[in-house]
Amino acid sequence: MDSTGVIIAFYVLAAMTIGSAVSVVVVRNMIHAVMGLIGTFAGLAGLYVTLSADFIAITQILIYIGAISILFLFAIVLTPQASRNNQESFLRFPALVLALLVAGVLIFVALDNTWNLSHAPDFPETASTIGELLLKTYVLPFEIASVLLLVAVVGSIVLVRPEPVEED
Amino acid sequence: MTSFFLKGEWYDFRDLGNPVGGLLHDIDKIAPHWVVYVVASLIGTGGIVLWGVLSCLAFIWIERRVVALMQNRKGPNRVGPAGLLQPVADALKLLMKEAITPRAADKIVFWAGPVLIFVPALAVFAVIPFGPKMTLADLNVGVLFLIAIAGINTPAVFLAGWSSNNKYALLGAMRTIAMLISYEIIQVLALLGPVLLVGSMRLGDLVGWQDHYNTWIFFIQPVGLMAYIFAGAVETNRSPTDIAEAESEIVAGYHTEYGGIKFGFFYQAEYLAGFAIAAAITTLYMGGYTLWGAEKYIPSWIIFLGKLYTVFFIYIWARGTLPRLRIDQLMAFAWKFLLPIMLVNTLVVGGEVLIWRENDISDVTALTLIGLVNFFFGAALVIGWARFLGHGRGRQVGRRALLTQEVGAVYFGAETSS
Amino acid sequence: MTIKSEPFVVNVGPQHPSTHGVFRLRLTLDGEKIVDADMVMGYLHRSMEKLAEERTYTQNIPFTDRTDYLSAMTGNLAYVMAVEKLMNVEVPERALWLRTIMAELQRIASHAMAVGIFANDCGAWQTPVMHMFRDREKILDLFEMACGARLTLNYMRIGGVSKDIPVEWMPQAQRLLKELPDRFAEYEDLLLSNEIIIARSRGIGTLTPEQATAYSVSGPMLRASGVAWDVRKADPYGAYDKVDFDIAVGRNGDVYDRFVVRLAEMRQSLRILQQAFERMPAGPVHARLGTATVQPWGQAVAPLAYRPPVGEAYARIESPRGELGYYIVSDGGPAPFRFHIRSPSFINLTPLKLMSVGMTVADAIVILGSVDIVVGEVDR
Amino acid sequence: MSIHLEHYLIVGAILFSIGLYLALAKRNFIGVLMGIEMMFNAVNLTFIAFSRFVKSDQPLSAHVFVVFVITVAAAEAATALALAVMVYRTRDTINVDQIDLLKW
Repeated sequence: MDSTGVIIAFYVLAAMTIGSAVSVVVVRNMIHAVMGLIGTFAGLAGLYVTLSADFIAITQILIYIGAISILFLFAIVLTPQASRNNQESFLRFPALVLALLVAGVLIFVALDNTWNLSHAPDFPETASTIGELLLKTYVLPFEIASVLLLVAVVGSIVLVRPEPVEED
Repeated sequence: MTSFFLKGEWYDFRDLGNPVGGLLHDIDKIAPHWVVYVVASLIGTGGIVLWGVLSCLAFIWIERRVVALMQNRKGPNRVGPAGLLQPVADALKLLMKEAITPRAADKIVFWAGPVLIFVPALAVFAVIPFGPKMTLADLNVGVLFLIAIAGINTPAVFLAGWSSNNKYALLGAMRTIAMLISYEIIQVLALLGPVLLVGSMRLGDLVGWQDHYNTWIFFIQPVGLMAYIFAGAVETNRSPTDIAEAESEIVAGYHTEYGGIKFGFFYQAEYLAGFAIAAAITTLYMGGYTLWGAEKYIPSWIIFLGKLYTVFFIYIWARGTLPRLRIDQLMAFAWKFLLPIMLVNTLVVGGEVLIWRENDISDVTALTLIGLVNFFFGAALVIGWARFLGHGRGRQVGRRALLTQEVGAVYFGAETSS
Repeated sequence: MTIKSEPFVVNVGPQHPSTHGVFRLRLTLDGEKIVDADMVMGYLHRSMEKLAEERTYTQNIPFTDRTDYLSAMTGNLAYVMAVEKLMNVEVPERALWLRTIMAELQRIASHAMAVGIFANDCGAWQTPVMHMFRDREKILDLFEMACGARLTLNYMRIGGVSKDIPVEWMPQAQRLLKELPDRFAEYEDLLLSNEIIIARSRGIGTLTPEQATAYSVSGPMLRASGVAWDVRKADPYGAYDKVDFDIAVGRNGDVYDRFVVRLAEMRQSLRILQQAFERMPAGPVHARLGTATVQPWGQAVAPLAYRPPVGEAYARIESPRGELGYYIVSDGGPAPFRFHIRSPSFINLTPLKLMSVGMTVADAIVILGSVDIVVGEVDR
Repeated sequence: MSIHLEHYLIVGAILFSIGLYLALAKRNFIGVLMGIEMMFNAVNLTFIAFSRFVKSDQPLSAHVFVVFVITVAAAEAATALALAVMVYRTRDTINVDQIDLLKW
């Protein structure tokens, strides 16, 4: 993690991630907020690449940018005008204080702790190991996750489906 | 490859990676190491951009001429010899036109649309192996990268359509998203077949596998290839699935409001996406830059581009031939027809690979058997499932009009046998 | 519980690739489904009916070219037939046959256009329409030989036709007649059993015979709904009572049937042409009316002002789009007192809402294409 | 100068607190959901950073965990946004401080 390229990439990507995240907070238009969210996701994908987590990075792009942001866009368009602004509620100041506190605590913990660091090189390739882990060690959570996805699919369809027209 | 007489010297232009490698080697002697990285990425990106732009210009001309021939017309023939400079003239016209932004449009998003759509179209080529040494970034998750990058299109299209504040654009954007999301699943499943066979997601490995066994996955995965070609047509908005920009229905879909160079971006991104699909088909299904040993004599990138353009030509051909489907028919085709077939296909390929690996079968026998089984099973599956859904032979035959001499008679609902 | 959303209104037209002119269709959508369709006409209104009351009977003939500009021959024919009825003119035999030939050629040209544009509306990007244009161009060449114009023909005259066909006309027409059956077979092969066209057009925009007659629909649309009604058979004019042909009828009244009926009618027109070419007699092509003189080179120079007796007349013909009628009232002066066109495009368009509600946007375009309107005739 | 675990942890912490602020302070239900997604992402980043830097016999377990988190996040987003659309249909608003039927 010492090469100049990685350092530059980290700072650019971190700035992009945090900047986009801040823009999600401040912009007034929900669609712009989603654009900020997409920027955050993309920056995180880049950060994953610097951490040599290529599979996760690609999955991040595929799931978050390709699918979840679309869900957000759809939800915004399906709930017209009435609530398309991105205002804060009266909880703005307590939330700000709490968020700052949490950030402070987390950063303090991160800096103060001595981590049990390893000096292993970058992972040469992650996809096959992840696959093996998923289907050997973590096969039960894997199956549960697939059931969860099925439930989510069925649930969302049931929720949003228009009521069947009653026959007279 | 390098075992032939030139042995990969810098003047060996059968692989453009050789001269670039020689250049980088020389730079490495005189400059710090990071300069090599920068130069290498600049050469790679610049080469891809240059190739993309030139190919687009060429194929704008080829598409117009070829479709004109299919339609008893001459096509562009005024600018330059045989109209060859017509794309250049078009590009100049687009550049010089005023880039209008509608007053009711969301300015920022409206400007972001063309850029967002152009980036993934170009980024796909980073993982495509144009030759043995001609890959910008041979990721070990290359296949996934193809799909993920194509997925960025979806929000870009939506933002472009929504920000135009135009009803046709919004309809087009909604249609595009419904299509893209449905067919992304088909794409993933279609690409899973080759990945299962080869056991790697690195595109270089896929090409190497096909070279090693002297076969194309084309012959082993016919169903997957068909599904992928169709899904590719959907993704690049080409006939018969150009629903998103159906010009007879919703004018130009999500880029109705875009003019000038912004429209040019969409236009070029569409071509690049088409090339990307063709490149993916070439690499995954048609042996990439190899041609059963001929790559020793012919430059590998010429083989690759030849295959790519041949595949792309299929899309042009379809555009000149086929009418357009309706959006619900296209959706039904994805979810009711292609999805079950592709799921079964994946299962079958997985089983075959398992049997091949577990048992002591010679490669030739195994691949021949797998190919035959997949071909016949796939054909049976497609026909059987179509019958099951009620689209078998005989259901969709053309009817002719009844002929009668009797004035005033009513033949509504008459027998269809004639 | 319904989705609370403002109605999504899409204007198809007045400037739109698929409205075939300046015609506006306001579609109220729920997603892609049409819940309401509203036709807004009049963008091409040129007040022809009123203008015609200021012109003499002869000067009105060019107006009739410009109502249905894709089928000018039939427009001319219906008008001059109305005036002839008013004036009680006996038209020479050869002129009747010539009128029949020209009307049938025009029908092939117009139907070729309709079928091609319909395939274009289905999304076949220009290819069928370009192939159809090939045949249409040859027919227009024939028209050019006969009367010097290709689109606004102005060929019919009160009492006959403007001039006889030149000697080279007949061989060229015979050649075309030999070519066309193969072409039609090709179109039928390519289009009739094309899976996508079938999927796009079967069961779309269905009109039952009851609905069709209630809306006074005529022409291929009525025949597609299963009603064997054709003015050429029911009320023969020209030489149609002397030729043998069939009425093409559809079974389901959907978009596909309209398309099939048009293809079949093109073949029937060929039959009529074949018989007409064999049986057309020689003779004058223009009746001797009042001061009308026939020049030595065969052109009839009509007097500038006929003054038909006081009365009214209605003449109807089967134009490619349906029953085209001209209603003319004369007060004995040089110009009509009242001039009215029963234009099939306009009347066939009226059930558009009935056909398209409940369908999708893509279907609405296909349905509109299957009606085969000419906006010049809708708005007049 | 080099990049260490702490750098990533700080980015994760900032991202997490921005997400927390969004989830707590936004009036719009969809904005709240965006905050939740952002917190998921911050956690993911932290996991991946630990898996890269911290000693462990199977560092890629973190990646597997992240895959599960992404799965759950996708399921959660789909269901929650369906709920948002549903709430909008019944209540004509998706402002979280107006959806207060259960408040006494």
